[in-house]
Amino acid sequence: MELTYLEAISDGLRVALREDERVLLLGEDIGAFGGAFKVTAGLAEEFGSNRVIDTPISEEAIIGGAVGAAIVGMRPVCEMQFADFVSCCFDQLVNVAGKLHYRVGLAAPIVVRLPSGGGVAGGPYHSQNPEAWFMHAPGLKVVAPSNAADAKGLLLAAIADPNPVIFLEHKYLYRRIRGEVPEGHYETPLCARTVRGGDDLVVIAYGAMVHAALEAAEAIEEASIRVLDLRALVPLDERAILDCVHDCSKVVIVDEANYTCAAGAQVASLIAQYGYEDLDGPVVRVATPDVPIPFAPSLEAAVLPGVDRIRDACRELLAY
Amino acid sequence: MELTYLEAISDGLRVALREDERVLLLGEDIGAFGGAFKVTAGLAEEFGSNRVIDTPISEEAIIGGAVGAAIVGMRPVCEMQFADFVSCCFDQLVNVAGKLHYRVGLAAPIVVRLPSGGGVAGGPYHSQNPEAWFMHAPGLKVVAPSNAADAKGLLLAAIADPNPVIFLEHKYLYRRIRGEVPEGHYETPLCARTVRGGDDLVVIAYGAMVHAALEAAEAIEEASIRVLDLRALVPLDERAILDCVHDCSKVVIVDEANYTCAAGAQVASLIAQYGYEDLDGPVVRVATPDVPIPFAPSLEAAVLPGVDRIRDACRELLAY
Amino acid sequence: MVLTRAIEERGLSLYKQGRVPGSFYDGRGQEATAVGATFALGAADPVCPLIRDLGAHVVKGTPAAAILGHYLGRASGVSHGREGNVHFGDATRGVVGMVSMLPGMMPVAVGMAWAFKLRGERRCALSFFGDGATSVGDWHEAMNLAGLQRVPAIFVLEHNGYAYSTPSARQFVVDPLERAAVYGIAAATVDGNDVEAVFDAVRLARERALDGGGPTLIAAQTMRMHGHGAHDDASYVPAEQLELWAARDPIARQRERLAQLGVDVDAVEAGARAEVDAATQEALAMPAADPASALTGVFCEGEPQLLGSGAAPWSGFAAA
Amino acid sequence: MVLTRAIEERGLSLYKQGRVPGSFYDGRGQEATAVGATFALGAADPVCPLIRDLGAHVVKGTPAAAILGHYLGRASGVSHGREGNVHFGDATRGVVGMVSMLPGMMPVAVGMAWAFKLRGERRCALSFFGDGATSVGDWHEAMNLAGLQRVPAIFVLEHNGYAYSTPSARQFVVDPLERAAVYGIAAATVDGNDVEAVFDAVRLARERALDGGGPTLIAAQTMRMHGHGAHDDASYVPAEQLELWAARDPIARQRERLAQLGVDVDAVEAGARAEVDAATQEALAMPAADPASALTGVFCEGEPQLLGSGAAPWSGFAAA
Ligand SMILES: Cc1ncc(C[n+]2csc(CCOP(=O)(O)OP(=O)(O)O)c2C)c(N)n1
Ligand SMILES: Cc1ncc(C[n+]2csc(CCOP(=O)(O)OP(=O)(O)O)c2C)c(N)n1
Ligand SMILES: [Mg+2]
Ligand SMILES: [Mg+2]
Repeated sequence: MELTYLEAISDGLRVALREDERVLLLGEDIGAFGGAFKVTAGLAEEFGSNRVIDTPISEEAIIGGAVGAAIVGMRPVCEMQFADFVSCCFDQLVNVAGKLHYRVGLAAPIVVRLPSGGGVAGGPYHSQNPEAWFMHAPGLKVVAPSNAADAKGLLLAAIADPNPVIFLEHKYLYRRIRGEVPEGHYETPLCARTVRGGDDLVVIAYGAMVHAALEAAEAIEEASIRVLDLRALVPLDERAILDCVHDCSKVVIVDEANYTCAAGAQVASLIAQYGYEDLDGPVVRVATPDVPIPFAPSLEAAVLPGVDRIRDACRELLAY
Repeated sequence: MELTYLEAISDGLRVALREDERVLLLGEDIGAFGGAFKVTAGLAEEFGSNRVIDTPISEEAIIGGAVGAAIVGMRPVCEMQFADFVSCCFDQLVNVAGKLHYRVGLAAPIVVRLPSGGGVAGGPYHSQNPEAWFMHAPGLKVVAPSNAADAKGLLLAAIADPNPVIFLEHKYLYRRIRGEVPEGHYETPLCARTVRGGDDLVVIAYGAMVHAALEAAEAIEEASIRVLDLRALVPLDERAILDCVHDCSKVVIVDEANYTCAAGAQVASLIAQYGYEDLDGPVVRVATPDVPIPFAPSLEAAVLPGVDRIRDACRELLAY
Repeated sequence: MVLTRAIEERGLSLYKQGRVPGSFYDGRGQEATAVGATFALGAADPVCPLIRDLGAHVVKGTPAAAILGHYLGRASGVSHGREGNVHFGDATRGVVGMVSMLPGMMPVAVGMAWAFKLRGERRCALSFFGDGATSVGDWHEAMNLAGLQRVPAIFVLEHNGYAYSTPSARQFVVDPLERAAVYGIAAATVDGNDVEAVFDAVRLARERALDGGGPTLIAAQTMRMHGHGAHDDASYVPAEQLELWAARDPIARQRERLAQLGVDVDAVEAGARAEVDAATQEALAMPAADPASALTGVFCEGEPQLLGSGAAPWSGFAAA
Repeated sequence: MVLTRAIEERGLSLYKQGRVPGSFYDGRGQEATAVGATFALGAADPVCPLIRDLGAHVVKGTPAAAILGHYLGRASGVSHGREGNVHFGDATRGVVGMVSMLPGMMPVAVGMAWAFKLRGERRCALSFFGDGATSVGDWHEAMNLAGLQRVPAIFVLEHNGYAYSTPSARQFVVDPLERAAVYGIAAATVDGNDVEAVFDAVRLARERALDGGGPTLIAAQTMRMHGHGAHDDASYVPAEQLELWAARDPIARQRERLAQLGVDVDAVEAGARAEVDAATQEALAMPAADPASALTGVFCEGEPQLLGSGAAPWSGFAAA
């Protein structure tokens, strides 16, 4: 069936709720209202308010409560109304959920859905990409789908995973991206995927930036450009990354997140250490500079990595 | 005067309280008790409980309160009892303090002291190195002194800075490191410093790892090894880092923090992009693997980067 | 109130014309609370308005054109395009503004008031917050600290019975008004749609605060007459309830009062309309925010600008 | 209680001999609260002990040798060297343990109880917390959510009048006991040094919880007879106060009661001493934690192990 990215996530939640009674949705306004983005629309009606639960505005208690329910056998899926609010439950995520299995041997299978990213004139508090914070917190898995099929498949994989999983769903893609999505249950493995073939240069990206990377690649007829969609940030598919570097020897890494200590910094450091001999040119990064995401479209466009910046970075590197 | 790293910080606080009535200390048990590590011992007696204030256990309110006091003219210096608790006020730091100047044009000159780091059998909750989280949060400065003189000088610079500054003071160094510390007021610039000369290979480190790096360098007679102490992580002294790579062409980067998306990942990505042509060998990283810091000395020693791992990494790279 | 509503009506129509980027939120029906409360403040008393409190900005003196230009993301809007919709402050006028994370400015207001108390200044700080926001940990920490330190703060609870789509019944079981007592904080309830009643309640709270009587929580009973934002039709609110409150429209009520006092309210309204018309032209004529400005101002350089003073037409009376 | 104290005394002496790494915390004088409360639980009722609650672990059945081995950081200590001092749980016995961030397990306990309620199981969850921890936002969010959802949870407040060095008077102005009402939570106060009184209070609270009556907060009035940790001489506590409470030692009091009932308490104590002596030998004979194990178990692979059931010698009675 053809679904939007958003519909694919909703379908994934519905499938999980239908097939596994341990699955439980927690969040603000996710019940009858269907959530700020309507991702959970209709679910409360179908599964009842005991499985699709409106919570008070209490992010710490949502995550802590989910962890508690998880260690006694539930599979809670929590929604942050915007990814930005995840900083309000940072402690429960990094110190309780992330460390529980290592410390006590108790698995905390929770999923935390984060409507993230910019490009929607959301301003400093409705545009953030917090993934790197969680990549730097042992015990949390982090996934970031770029298309409808992966969104559903990675969500079902996240719910099935016995560990806490941070699920980044990109607001910009919600209704702009649609694609063929398999019916029923299937799980997308937490590994990278080559979304465009090529061997002169590889662009490594995830989430919304995959689409910018593809556009940039299309714009460059003179060379054959590969695009790697990471899909998962923890675990990071190091093998796939290094294989691309081996094949292409030129690499551009794209982050929508702020530049310093972003996912791309980790990917670049990995390549600089383990892919060094395959390199033919500097490891180029394109990212949002270290500024809050401004509201005005004229300003936001000036900070988010666009097709042009990626294309120019590729051209420059190809000429190296 | 010769002081320990801890005494140097106490002296810095005393100097600031004496010379600037806007300075205010906030924290748990920092008053009569002098703080969990006795850094503020004697200060409540000298300056009174209106300037050295015991707060309830309320990290969010401590930071939010400090921001409020700062925007109306105070210079609050907050103490987290352990750096680990900073995750409890993560939201106020990244969303309120860090973004205020960009959004509203209001400066929030606060300093947040974080007794951080491992090596003291503190276990998962008393050993963390959270700096990278804040490097990835625009608007916050981050400093991490490695010796007594810098500890005092960077603290006074942080208090004088009109921006929020995360001040990482390493618990392991508190009483183990001592050195000559100038009397009275002086400020150490937020830039890197070469602490050991050499031109075959440079080890880049900060905080406690600077000492491990120096020991490792000493152990290698056969080559001349430079050691660069970053001192500040935001702003990052990119010029100094690239100059070292230019001079030495081989580089080992050390993090005590967890490997993924650590400060060292940013430094490595910087070098891989802008120092590529100066490189003669892979950009090598030595860091704590992505695990919580275990309690038992036998386990902690197995995860923290020690002198041996750094020395071996250098030897291997020198042989490249 | 009239001006406030006129500005929001204009902002909403500009939004529906697609000229206001992002989303749009207003405080229709709650104007009396924001306006009445802010009128009772002195010029030097800072305020932290929330989503429904455009009136606070207006009373503090931010010009209509600066607000409309802000909605439009223009260069000379009050936030210079960095912020949008209700997310803005006006540093020069004592308006700290809000952060999206609720109720993130409560601790900040406590901090400002704390500084005033420590310095012996006869000033107070006022923070608005919604009923739903009382479920967040920050609210508790701020209330506890404020009661403990007896800071000169005024907390205005905008009790409209809903948090987005979630009714109070699913936010808490005991009214926040009753919670004030457990923090040792004085409490009063007031008709939030009666601008004079709100004014008087805040005036008394301010006197208490300035006389060292500590903080006061004022619960303003009101109703959000629009959805949470322009995208929300609020169909979850019973029609009867809205009719009931429509009859209690704060402006209509004040209109009668003033008419009896012989005030030519039509002239006032005509004046407001004219002002907004002119401001709209001015705002639409403003250039878009300059892309180059997106990268500046993350950090403060030089001496920080402290929070300024706003207009306080009635403050003499308030101080009386 | 006797066994609990014997284990802690032994732990402390091993610490003073320098054989226990890191720091050491005990619950001297508060044994009756942890032991009495946990005795009243059923085997399937999970517990979240805190710093002063070794007794809860002992009652749930974690062997003395596993605890002492844990203090020592040995391979077969209950945490296998990953955790130290009071930071540990026992997944197989329904003991979730604590996190350092106070009161981080409150929301987790609420989540467990919530799951029990949703699944219609006759179980409850118990979380201990200190008076100082009530100032933290997590406490508020957990209490609010628990009252709202009427979950079968029991919150035991260990009211010892101090948070580390800070007396209650500088933590809050209204006793947390009185705060229960504003969350719609039943409250009871009890002599925390009377093990039978604590037992009865928790037994009643458990019955209420299992009968759908919702959560209960039990304030156990007690006194921390040692410093916060072995490093703290607690000189900030008035000597008279300690003398007063020494006379109310929970073990001495229970001793008399039992003696009157004809129990040979000397034999019990001798038994405990013997058990601890044997356990000490066993623990000291355990090998240090294996360095190789430091890197495993960050993530759960395969089916997660759910929280197990502990010993509940009196649970039949508790259920009666
Ligand atoms: C910490 C946090 N979580 C979630 C949100 C998303 N959100 C924005 S407004 C809102 C409802 C607020 O209700 P209330 O506090 O009653 O204010 P009102 O809109 O009724 O004035 C929510 C949940 C937020 N802003 N902050
Ligand atoms: C969020 C947080 N901040 C600070 C600390 C440091 N700390 C450890 S114990 C303690 C005092 C706790 O007092 P209380 O809750 O009364 O427990 P008690 O030790 O009296 O049993 C503090 C501040 C912490 N553990 N967690
Ligand atoms: Mg409301
Ligand atoms: Mg206590």
